[in-house]
Amino acid sequence: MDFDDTPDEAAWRAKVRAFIEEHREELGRRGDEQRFDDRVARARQALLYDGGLVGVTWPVEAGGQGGTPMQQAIVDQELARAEVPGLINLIGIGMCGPTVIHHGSPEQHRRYLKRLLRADDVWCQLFSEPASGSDLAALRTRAVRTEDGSWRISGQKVWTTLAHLADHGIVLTRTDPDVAKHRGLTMFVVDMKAPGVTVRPLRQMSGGADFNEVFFDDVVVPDEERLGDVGDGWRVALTTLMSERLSLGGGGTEIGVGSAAIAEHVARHVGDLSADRQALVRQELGRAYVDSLGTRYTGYRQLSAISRGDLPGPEASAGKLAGTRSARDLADLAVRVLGEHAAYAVGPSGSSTWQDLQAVLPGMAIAGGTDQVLRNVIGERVLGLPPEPRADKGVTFRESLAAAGA
Amino acid sequence: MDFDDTPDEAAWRAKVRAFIEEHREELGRRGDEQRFDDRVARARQALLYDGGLVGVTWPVEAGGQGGTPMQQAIVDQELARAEVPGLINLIGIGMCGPTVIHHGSPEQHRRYLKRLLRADDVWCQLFSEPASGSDLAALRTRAVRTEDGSWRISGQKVWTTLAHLADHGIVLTRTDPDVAKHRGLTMFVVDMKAPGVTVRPLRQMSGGADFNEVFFDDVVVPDEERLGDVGDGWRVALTTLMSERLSLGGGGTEIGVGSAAIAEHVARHVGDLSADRQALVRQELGRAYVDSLGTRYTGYRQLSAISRGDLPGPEASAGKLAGTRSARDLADLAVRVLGEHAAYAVGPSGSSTWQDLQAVLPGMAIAGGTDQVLRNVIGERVLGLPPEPRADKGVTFRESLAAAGA
Amino acid sequence: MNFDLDDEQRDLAASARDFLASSASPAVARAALDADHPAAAALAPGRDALVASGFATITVPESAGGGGGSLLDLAVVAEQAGRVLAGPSLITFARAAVLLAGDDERLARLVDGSLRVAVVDGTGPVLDAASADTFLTLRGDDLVCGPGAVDVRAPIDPTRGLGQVVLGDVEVLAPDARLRWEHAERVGRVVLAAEDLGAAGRALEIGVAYARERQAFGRAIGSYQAVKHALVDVYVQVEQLRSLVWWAAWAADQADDKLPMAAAAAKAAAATTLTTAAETLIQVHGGIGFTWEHDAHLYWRRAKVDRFLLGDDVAAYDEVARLAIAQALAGDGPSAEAGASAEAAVAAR
Amino acid sequence: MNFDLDDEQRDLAASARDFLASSASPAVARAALDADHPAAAALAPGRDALVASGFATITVPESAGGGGGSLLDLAVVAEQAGRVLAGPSLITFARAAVLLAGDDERLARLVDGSLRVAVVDGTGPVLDAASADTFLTLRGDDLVCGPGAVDVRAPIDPTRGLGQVVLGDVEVLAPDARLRWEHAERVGRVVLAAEDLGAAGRALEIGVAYARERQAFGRAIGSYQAVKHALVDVYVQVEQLRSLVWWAAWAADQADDKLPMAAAAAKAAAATTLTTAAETLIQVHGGIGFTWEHDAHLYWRRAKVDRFLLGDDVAAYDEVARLAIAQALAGDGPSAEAGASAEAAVAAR
Repeated sequence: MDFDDTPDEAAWRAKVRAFIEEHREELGRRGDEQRFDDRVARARQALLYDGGLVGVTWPVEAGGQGGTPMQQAIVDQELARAEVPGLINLIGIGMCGPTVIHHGSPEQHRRYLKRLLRADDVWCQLFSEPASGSDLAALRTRAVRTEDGSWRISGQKVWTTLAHLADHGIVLTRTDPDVAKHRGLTMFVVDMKAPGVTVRPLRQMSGGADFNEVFFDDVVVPDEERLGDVGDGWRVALTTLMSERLSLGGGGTEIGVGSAAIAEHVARHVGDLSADRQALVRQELGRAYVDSLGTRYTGYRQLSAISRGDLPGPEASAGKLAGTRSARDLADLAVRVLGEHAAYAVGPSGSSTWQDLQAVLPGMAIAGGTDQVLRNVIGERVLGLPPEPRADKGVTFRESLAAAGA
Repeated sequence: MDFDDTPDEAAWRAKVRAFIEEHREELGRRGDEQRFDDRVARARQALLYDGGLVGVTWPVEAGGQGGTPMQQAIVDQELARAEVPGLINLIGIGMCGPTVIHHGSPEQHRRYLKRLLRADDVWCQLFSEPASGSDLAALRTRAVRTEDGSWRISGQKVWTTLAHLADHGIVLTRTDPDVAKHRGLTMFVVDMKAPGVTVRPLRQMSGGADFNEVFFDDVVVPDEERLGDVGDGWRVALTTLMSERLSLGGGGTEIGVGSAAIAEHVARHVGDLSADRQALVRQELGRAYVDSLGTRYTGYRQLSAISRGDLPGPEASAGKLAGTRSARDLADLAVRVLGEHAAYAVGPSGSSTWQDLQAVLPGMAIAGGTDQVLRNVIGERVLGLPPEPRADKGVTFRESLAAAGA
Repeated sequence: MNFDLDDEQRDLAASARDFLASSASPAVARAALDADHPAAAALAPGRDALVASGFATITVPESAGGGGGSLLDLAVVAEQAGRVLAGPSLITFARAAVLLAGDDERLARLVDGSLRVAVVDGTGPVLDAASADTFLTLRGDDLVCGPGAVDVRAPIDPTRGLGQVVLGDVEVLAPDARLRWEHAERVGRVVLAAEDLGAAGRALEIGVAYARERQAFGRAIGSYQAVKHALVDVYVQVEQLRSLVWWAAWAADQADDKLPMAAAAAKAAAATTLTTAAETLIQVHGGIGFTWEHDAHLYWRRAKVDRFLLGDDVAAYDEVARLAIAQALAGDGPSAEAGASAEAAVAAR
Repeated sequence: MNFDLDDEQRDLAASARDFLASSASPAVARAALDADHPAAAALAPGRDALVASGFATITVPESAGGGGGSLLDLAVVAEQAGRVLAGPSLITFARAAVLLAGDDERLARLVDGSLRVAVVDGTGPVLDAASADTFLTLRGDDLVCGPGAVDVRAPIDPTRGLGQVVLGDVEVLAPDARLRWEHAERVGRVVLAAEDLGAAGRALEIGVAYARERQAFGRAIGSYQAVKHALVDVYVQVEQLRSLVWWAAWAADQADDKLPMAAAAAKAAAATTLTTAAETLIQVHGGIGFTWEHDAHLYWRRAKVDRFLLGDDVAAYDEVARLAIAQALAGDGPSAEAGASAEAAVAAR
């Protein structure tokens, strides 16, 4: 057991570090003002791509490096260590790209993949809808084939990250309502600048707008942009969702909140409290800190499995499950130690870091799979517990709509 | 709003108190050595019955007082206040008796009811089985009709309180496996001293044996002892279970553990701890204490409803739900403040009160309906949330056995 | 035994509900968050309308023009105010009514709305400072009153009107007023708990309604145990809080010696219950639950702020424990009342 | 990066499992509870068999006849011991091996079984006192050793062999041994956590197996979310505990400076995880789960006792927090390592 790189890994890490070192200023830093400027972000990703640090695990013919998941993990670690902001096209790389690779035509490969990795094009993923959250296959956005063979898409998608910047998206649509709901779906690549596509920011409770609503009003999509067969969209979507898990991959990076950062914050404030309060704060901090250490080292175990060549399984979700609760507790604690300023949104120094974090975390337990859905997945896929009986078995989509009174 | 008795209630309370006062020594005290002696317990109940304090709400023709639920609640309060031990035939009064009243013949009424109230006969309730806990209707004990019209019962029951002392029991049996599981049940009064009845104590994790297993091996029961129609046992059992809830009734008596008693214990020990530990103990005690106050005053609201003449509804279970968790936390705290003795089963003074309590409480969350079942009941009956789809609908009992591989 | 509201109080609740539901709503709170400057955020129903309704000064004696009602009456109204996240808070009026007791001139101005008062505790945020120009506080043991400069900071919950107050020239209203001050603070805690009861109860209602409607995998999400049980746990907490609020209000009206414990317990339970109710409301709604446009976060914001008002939840639990320990050591706790003992607690199982 | 057991350690785990599963079981723990006198309760595998197996003294150097293995090796064995509630504890042997380091004569007697030792902390219960006749303890800063009178009290968990020890004449083994003592205590915490990992993992397995089999309302109870999610929460905790145990054992072997934090974190997580796992095991089983004949309560008893061993969970969480605060103030915490900052923590969302 050791935490050291293998010689190959060490060599790769050195190469990655050298590149980052060389381009340190160009790459920018987390916390920089311009981190929300998408042109800067696209340029950063292009720079990293040209340095061979984007799409590490993608096949060479898809514009990638043909590397290992461990090499990708090392890149992630080094970029995080150097505080380089995240890639703008993370969803494109993690979800859209793999779907195009598996189900797209050679022409689509040529047209899209390299540009995606360089962030010449930004991509988004259009699956969720107002009436279908956890139950993704209940989606209602329709695609109807026209006489010339092209398709017309109408409907509404939500929770679409980056839709306002995106050039392309993959969109899951219903092409046949008269079969069971999983059966009648079809996937397309859609031009986000096409007529009929309207993007509206969706504000979260924290005040930020990390997501969008996207409205499709009779948007024309040529049949060549179909991914997979007509009616096979559910299988195509599963590729997308599996790829998401693979792209997250563990790797010891913490979700949502750095416990060490919070410990620093608490450490700076705990001395101002009464002795009794200090004892109470230490218990809460201790519990959250132990949780976060457990999550971190469990991530290292997953990384070790990746290093051996294993693919991450559903147990990778355990980290998120453990992380969201303790992150919420920690954020509450971080706000509480602000004392008399804890009830305001902004502290006297103008900082709102902890209050913002507090408002972001309830959504973290929902985004990317609610805690309940993750528990079902782990219970069934890891522990082998039986699934719940499905009330929607053997029912067509149209029938299920009628039953729900919709 | 007031916590005072109405004039009628006050008069009744005075009468009850006077009786208890007059018979103070005969009635014994909780904690007396002979509290486990059933002859003493039977004599105590007879004394109370003769004083008009047992079966207060039962009709006069059933041997009761024809009184109100509030009068019964006042009796309960006064007996608790005077530390008089509980009635031995509580299950008989709360569950078996009402079932006989509703579904028994005039002859059964004459034979059983008054003797039950006086504890001349002790009763038990035989519903649960090893393979049917929360899912009561899945029971397997068979009753088969013989040529002379009598029945022969074979099977196994569990969790039977007082079976080892009981003279009679009500037993729920399956008389037809070829209909849906709720349909094929029939209820009987069974003589617990009859040939073929074997009672074995069932030890709990605390070491105590408050329950029994009961084996029926071809036990003959005459048809006159049937309660309700053949195949109507489920409806009869519902009477029993509803009566249980009515007999519990709220009333402000605490379940499982007196928070004030624990506070006293913690108060005696908290001074021995460091200042930091005192602060931590106070947080835990404060939380548990607030919970127990909430439970107590919610009980008073239910009692007020009873005082107005309302019958307690399913929301009465909320008290148990709130109580078991905080009781477990409190018991853990009570053991923890024992300090260096907390890891032993018995303290240096020979007392094992808190360790025993700690070992009893996990079972409290299960006995009388698991917390999960109670949550379903409240969710569906109080909040109006929909039930889960039933996997066993429209299936005969025999088919369900085959499906379960049994 | 009649631990319940009477018909008059039920009527009062209904009319308070009519007034508040038509004059305040979470939507106003949302709009206030969007206001350019926190001090400019509009409250609903707002100080003038609330005073004009008469509900704010229920506990002011009739001799001073008030409602001459009990704290329980006010708690009944406060629950309704909490449901719609009304502002300013009835806490402020309840505390002022206690602090100004006997000062019929000022009380009359509280009733006619010309005295726009808030109560200042130490150096922390002042509830309803944003809509006040006159402040009551304790200096040493003296109750004092005077104008102040208000700095309204960016709010988590804009309906609370929190601001930092620097007092100007004050006059002494009453010397040796510490006991009265503490009583007023406890009365404030009871009203706070009542407002939180309303907010938590409303959050539960919204969650239950959604869980009954929203379908996933062919059935309503409220049929899934994870959702159902979470809502049930909130229901149980809300009903326990209701009992504590009523008990504490009754104690303030009729049993002073029980008020310290009852007020601390109600305050503590309120913080915990509203926090759980608001978190559950968000989680039950899934994606929609953490959007700006949904009301869930407005209840959540109320929870995040209220837990710190009138001493935080930690202080309240600590006080409950200290009182419980003191009662136990003095042998006059509820245990003596109920005749229980440690042995009995175990034997009773 | 290879944060995993190697093949040798996997083989070691398998052979430890073979030995322990055939020589110990919860049934023995149950029988011990039924013994007439606590001191007479039989342990399994018992001190002699455990020593003879060689597993107990894996960490004793080969020069003294031991296994010459790492603490991680011992932790791997301890997990297996915890699964079957074996006694006496490997904690005792691990601490003794550290305390007696350099004293090859005594170490040899530890290995051949003639030195029946237990370690005495202050005046509290002594782990494995029931099967010991020689005791190691700290007097001032001196490590001392000697015989003692043992009073074995009625146990909650009989497999822990707890007793009160009054030391007889002791000899000084090493002066100024405080640092060694503290190191031994931390090593003991790691082994305790490893045993608890085994117990919690086994409790989870039993619960999962039952939830897959047991039917209610026409389907396996493990299909109900209330049961499924409770088991998943235990699974997540067990896997996190496994990571902390491995990390802490690795730190003891190879990174002394990380041991205080790692050992405290593992100890704290072990107490919490085993408590939750055992409670869940009981609840998942319903009625059968709280019977004497079911094994659930034996795991529960282990949890109730282990949380107090080698300092309680509260002390361990406190230590974690103190170390985290100290690291943060010194700027050498994992945050520096990972290049994070408060701003980054938020920006990374």
